[in-house]
Amino acid sequence: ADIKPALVYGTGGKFDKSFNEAAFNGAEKFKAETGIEFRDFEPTGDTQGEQAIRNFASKGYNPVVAVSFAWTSAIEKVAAEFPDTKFVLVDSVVDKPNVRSVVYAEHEGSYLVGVIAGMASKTGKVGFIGGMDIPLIRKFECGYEQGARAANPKIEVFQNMTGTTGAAWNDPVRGGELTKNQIDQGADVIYAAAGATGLGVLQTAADNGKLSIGVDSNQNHLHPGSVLTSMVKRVDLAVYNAYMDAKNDKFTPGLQALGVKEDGVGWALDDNNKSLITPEMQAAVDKAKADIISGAVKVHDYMSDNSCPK
Amino acid sequence: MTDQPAIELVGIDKKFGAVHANKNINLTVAKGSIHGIIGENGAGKSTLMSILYGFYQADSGEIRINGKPVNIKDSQTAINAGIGMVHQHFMLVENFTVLENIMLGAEGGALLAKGVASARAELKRLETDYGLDVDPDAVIEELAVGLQQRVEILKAMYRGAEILILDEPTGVLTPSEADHLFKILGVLRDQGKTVILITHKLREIMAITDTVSVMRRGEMVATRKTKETSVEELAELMVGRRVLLRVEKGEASPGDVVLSVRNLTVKDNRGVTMVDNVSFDVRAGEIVGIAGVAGNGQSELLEALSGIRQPSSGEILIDGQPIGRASPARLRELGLAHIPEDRHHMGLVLKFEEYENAVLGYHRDPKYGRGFMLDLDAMQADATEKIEKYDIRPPNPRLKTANFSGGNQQKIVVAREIERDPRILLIGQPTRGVDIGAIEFIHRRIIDMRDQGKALLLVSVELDEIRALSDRILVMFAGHIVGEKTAEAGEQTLGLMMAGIAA
Amino acid sequence: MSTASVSLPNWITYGLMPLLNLTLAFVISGLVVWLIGENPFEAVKLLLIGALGRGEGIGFTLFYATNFIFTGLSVAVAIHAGLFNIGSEGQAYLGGLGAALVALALDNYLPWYATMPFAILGAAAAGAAWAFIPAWLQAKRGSHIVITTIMFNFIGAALMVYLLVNVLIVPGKMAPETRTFLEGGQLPKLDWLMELFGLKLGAAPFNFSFIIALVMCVVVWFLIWRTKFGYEMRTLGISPSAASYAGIPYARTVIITMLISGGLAGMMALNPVMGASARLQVEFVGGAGFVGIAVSLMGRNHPLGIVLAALLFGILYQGGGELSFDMPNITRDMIVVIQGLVILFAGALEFMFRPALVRIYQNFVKA
Amino acid sequence: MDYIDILISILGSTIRLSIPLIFTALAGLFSERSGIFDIGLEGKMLASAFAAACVAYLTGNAWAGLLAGIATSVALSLVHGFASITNRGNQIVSGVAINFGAAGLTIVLGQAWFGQGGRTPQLTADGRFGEIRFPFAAELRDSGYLGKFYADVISGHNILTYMAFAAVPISWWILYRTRFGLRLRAVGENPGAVDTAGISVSWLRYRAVICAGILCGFSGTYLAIAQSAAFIKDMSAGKGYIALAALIFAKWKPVPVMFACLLFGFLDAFANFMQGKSVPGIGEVPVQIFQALPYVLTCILLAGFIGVAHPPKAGGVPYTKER
Ligand SMILES: Nc1ncnc2c1ncn2[C@@H]1O[C@H](COP(=O)(O)OP(=O)(O)OP(=O)(O)O)[C@@H](O)[C@H]1O
Ligand SMILES: Nc1ncnc2c1ncn2[C@@H]1O[C@H](COP(=O)(O)OP(=O)(O)OP(=O)(O)O)[C@@H](O)[C@H]1O
Ligand SMILES: [Mg+2]
Ligand SMILES: [Mg+2]
Repeated sequence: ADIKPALVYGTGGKFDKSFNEAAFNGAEKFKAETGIEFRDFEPTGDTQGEQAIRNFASKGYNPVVAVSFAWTSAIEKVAAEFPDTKFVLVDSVVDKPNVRSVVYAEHEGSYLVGVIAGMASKTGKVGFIGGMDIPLIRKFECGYEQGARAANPKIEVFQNMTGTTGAAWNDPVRGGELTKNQIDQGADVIYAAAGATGLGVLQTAADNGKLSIGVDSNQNHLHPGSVLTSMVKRVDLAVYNAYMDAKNDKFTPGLQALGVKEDGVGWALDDNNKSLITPEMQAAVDKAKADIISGAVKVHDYMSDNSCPK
Repeated sequence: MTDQPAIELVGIDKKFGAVHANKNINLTVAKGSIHGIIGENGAGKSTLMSILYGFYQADSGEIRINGKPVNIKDSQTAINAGIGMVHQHFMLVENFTVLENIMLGAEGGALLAKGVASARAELKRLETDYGLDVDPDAVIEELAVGLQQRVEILKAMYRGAEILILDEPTGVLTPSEADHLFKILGVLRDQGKTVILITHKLREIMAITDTVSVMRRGEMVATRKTKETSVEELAELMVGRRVLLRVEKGEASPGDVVLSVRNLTVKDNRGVTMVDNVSFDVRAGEIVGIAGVAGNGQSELLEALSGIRQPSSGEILIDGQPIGRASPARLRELGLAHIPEDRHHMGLVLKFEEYENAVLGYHRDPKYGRGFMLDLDAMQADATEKIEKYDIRPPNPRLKTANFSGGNQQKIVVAREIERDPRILLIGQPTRGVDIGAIEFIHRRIIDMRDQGKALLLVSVELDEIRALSDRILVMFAGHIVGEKTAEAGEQTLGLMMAGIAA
Repeated sequence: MSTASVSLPNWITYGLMPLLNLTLAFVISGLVVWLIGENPFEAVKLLLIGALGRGEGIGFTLFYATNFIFTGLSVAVAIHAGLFNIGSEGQAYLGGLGAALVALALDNYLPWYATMPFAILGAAAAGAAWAFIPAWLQAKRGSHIVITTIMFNFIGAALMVYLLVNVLIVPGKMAPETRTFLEGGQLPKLDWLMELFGLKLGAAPFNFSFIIALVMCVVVWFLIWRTKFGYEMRTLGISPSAASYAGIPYARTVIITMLISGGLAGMMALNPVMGASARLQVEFVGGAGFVGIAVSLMGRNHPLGIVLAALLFGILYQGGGELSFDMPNITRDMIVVIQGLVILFAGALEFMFRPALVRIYQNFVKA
Repeated sequence: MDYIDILISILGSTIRLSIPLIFTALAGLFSERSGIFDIGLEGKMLASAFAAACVAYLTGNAWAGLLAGIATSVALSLVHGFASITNRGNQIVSGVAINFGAAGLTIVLGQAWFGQGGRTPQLTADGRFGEIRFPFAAELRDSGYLGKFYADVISGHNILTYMAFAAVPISWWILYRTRFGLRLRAVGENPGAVDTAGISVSWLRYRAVICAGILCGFSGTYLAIAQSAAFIKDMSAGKGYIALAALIFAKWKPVPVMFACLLFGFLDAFANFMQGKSVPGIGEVPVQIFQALPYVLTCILLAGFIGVAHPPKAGGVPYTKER
């Protein structure tokens, strides 16, 4: 069918080398394959999201993909106003007949990079820096901690959240300071799940000769030799699939949960971090992945009960 | 004294917006002389001298120094041309030391260290040469006004001034301090320096100047050799017609004590005691005048009596009842009205329309609106009435107050306070900056009030005014009342008392 | 000759001069647009169409304008008493707390029109409370109100974030915000008003608080020019020494004025919190408090001027949003730039053209 | 990790977080001491951070970035000067305008040029001011606390950090030991005295705001290309106001300014450290308390409960001779 796809990013901006860029890449891929143009919008503040989503819908764009949990209530409202438009919400759930909600098993992906971190750490201490302190980010942390512990039962895991409001996604300076704190406390691998704040984390780790782990997109290239790996979250797939399904009249509303099994989350290996990943790590993480898929390992999801087993 | 002019001003003209402060002024000042400039408040004296000093720029005209035309575009040019000026309002940095103030602008190099030593040495020299001694390390705000003025003079001398302008230097000085100043000026003249002295005190002019020029309403009306003129002539030139020195008034018939002051002590904003343990009474039907050099506590006394400033001890009684910490509003209710010394800062809100000022302080009166409302019609009607009665011009209650002339502004204040028919009236400098016609009118009203049996307290720095109006005169010096006299007391006696010399 | 004291006719002072200043601000904004590589004229067209082209756009424009009317009035009231309240931002933020608590408490039991009076009181009281401490510090301890209100903006932001994150948040939800108010805690949309003009409101959150804002304009006008307290405020604002001579109590006048100012700022919260999103969110004020400074300056501290200036800024906000949608190269932050320029030229450089105008005018009058 | 290690870690962090405050507060010091209130410090810091990041990215040279940062900030100072000195406009309003302009323009231009949500591209090591390791720092680190202090608190910062600490005595020296400083302090107290001494009030004040511009340029540059490796929108995040608070807290004096900034930096560092940790008996201390503390302290100071802070007398008042 003829479609007019639209994409509303989270507030980090399109080229954030992370979450939003992944969404952009998915849309670009769709465009390259089908030749169908898409419109996108980068809100730079929380208030602009709803207006952009509504704008797209009212101008006949369909489907409208909104990435970031920040647009949950916006989608809730606008989807009700435009029942004939298909909406896709990434990272959060809205229960409406014309909304597809795509969520990821970030705890599983985090578990995998946790395993690598646990093995790579020489000090037996690893760190985690989250963005805004919300259950979603706790979920990353909890999976990571479980993975690290699986690799090294005696591992110590530091964790910090950058803040409690949206600004926490955009505060590399504080991210860097928190990283420095963790390094001072002995951490030598630090995982950032903090949007643009993570850039400060990766930078500080690189400045101090420590390892870091990127998130969402493959961030290995940012500081080759210092970024141990990245927990990739295939937001690109969500966007790409949404457009493709709509084009092929196969769009389905409802919840889509993408985990390790669906290749929705995973870890990144490329030329930039090849030398950092030992064959043992590779073997261990491959096994972990297989175990998760098979159900032999069950990674606890923080959001299922708002707690993390110690 | 030579005949070579040190300064020639040719056709100086200056407007401040609507105010034509200097109109085509010509003035020649001989080298090595003391040249006096007199004129009423607002005549344009300060403006003219500030132009010479480069503080203001003239709209047109020429300045010649030692015969050569100089374009004085800022004070630096003036200083370089050998001009120094002591401003009417001191131009000192209050939290700096004397030394820092003197060095400011003449530091002798980009770094201070070098200049400090030579400045100290130079100060020492000036001190011995002219008797201008002051501690170089004292902080200005801790110095008495007289000493602050000395610092201003030192500033000018330090910069090597050949021509020294002093703008009303004696307004803040006691007579003995003034005498000391005149001695210094004499020494300067003897050394060939030129002095320009602004004042409106004719006695000072007669005492020390060689030449005197008179300004009136922005114009230079005359220049005379001091020896060839008289106080009478100067006074007439100043105000433009014969001065009525006496106000016609009958005998006072004082009644009960209405206002009394017991052991009152008042401090100013800096915590300095300005009124020190003062007691006196004012009876119904009399005018008590407070004479004194400005700055001896009169202002603070008035502020305390009118409730604007809280006294630090002592009490004020109205009809024998202590008023406690009554506010100005409460005192108005008790029948006390107040014509403040400074109409621009206190008596009027210049940006208000006339009718709004006509109720200032009485705006909560139900007459001007019930409850929390204002009744603009009632206010305007009331203002129109007073405008007629006091012949305020232009007769327009909707005109912005700033657009009235000084005399008319004063009439607005006087009308407002007198028309309340108060039992007690405090009056500060009632005719400052007011023309002769208005002076007579205001004096008349004051006498009428007395004759109606009101209690009046008059504060003025014009001794003539005090003597013309008061039934009893209290002299204030350094916060104390140093004595009481009647209007018959001689000017000499009162002057000495004002200087704190005799009681 | 100095031109400062030459008076000019009102149409120049209140018409031509602001117009010139505004024009200059827009010309420079146009340059920025051009620098980015877009056509400024096209941008203006899109902006105006976005703000005024459709009923929904107008609805949004009026929604934003409502915020600015409140904050503009807040700033203006304080200025009349000579106080520079740059804490409207924080006072409005706290006002949201007042409004939200009322809505959360009553929405279950009362219809909106019964909740509203309490919400107005709650918002105003909370805003006023936040203005009280700086006011008290100014009145009694002489602390510069500009500085203390700046400080209180930050303290208020920290407090509100703490409350939203730790106390008011719906357990299990990610966003730090309260639950959505029920109907009884929401202010109704003004669709009927738009329909009078044959316009469709659509999704625009234009709501009843606009009417409250207009009522407050009248109230403020009345307060300043028709009441004894207003007279005292103005006296104090123009001449503190005359005020003390007139027996106008300084501390009381300062504190009451700031309470009114803070209350007006607090009432601004009604619009976004109860009128639009029906919940209290972080940073919902979004700079409207600071825009109030510009609005008040441009409106010459007069309610009528404030309404006009608020409309202008409403157009900028809404039109700017639409513009950034159609010209993705220009982000919505362009309106922040324009705001800055308007504040600069209409505020700080208010009299830049005055000397020139005086000269031209005098020549003209002479001729 | 024992307490001393923690302390050293926090001190290191304190220094890093104080630097932008020190530069900015000193900037405010020059401006306000000359009688020009400057609440546009925030905007200047932000704009110079942006300029520094852009130019450092384009040239790959940190020093070029610094120059650009300074130039931008000085340009904004001149705008402030033009409004408040030449046009005698309201200084607060002008400062607010600059803050708005900088906040908007950095995002608009950044987004238009780089499309990274208002961010500038990540810088490589060349485009940044890297850490300077003092001799023997690494060796001494393990030789006891003093060595550790030397290695982690004294050594290991970038050049701008050391410049900030140098700027404090230099500012003091300029203010109290030079002709310019004497005049600058005088003009903030009584411009009339300066004018009648034959010194141009306007030019003097312009020079003071230019000094403020230069110092703000350093602070913005530090934020973007020393502390971080890119410009991020709103990265000044209220630091300009904290610096203003520090300036008041220090009663407009250079050396106390440094200590006030260190105190406020320490609060920030301590908040980072405390984040997620719970204090026995109290539980987790909300970070907001630490965030609000500098402002609360400043208000308490302003209230006169800890000494009185007298701002320069002529501060905020445009100089007019002719009414
Ligand atoms: N800076 C100024 N701006 C506007 N008008 C001024 C200014 N200075 C003086 N004027 C006006 O110019 C006129 C002359 O003032 P000036 O100060 O020269 O008088 P003066 O003779 O020195 O009076 P006084 O004896 O009171 O000192 C007055 O009307 C005054 O109001
Ligand atoms: N600050 C001001 N703003 C506007 N106009 C003023 C101002 N000061 C004076 N004027 C105008 O200049 C005129 C002259 O004022 P000034 O005070 O010198 O009057 P005057 O001639 O001394 O009158 P009077 O003898 O009554 O004092 C006034 O009539 C008034 O219209
Ligand atoms: Mg004079
Ligand atoms: Mg006059």
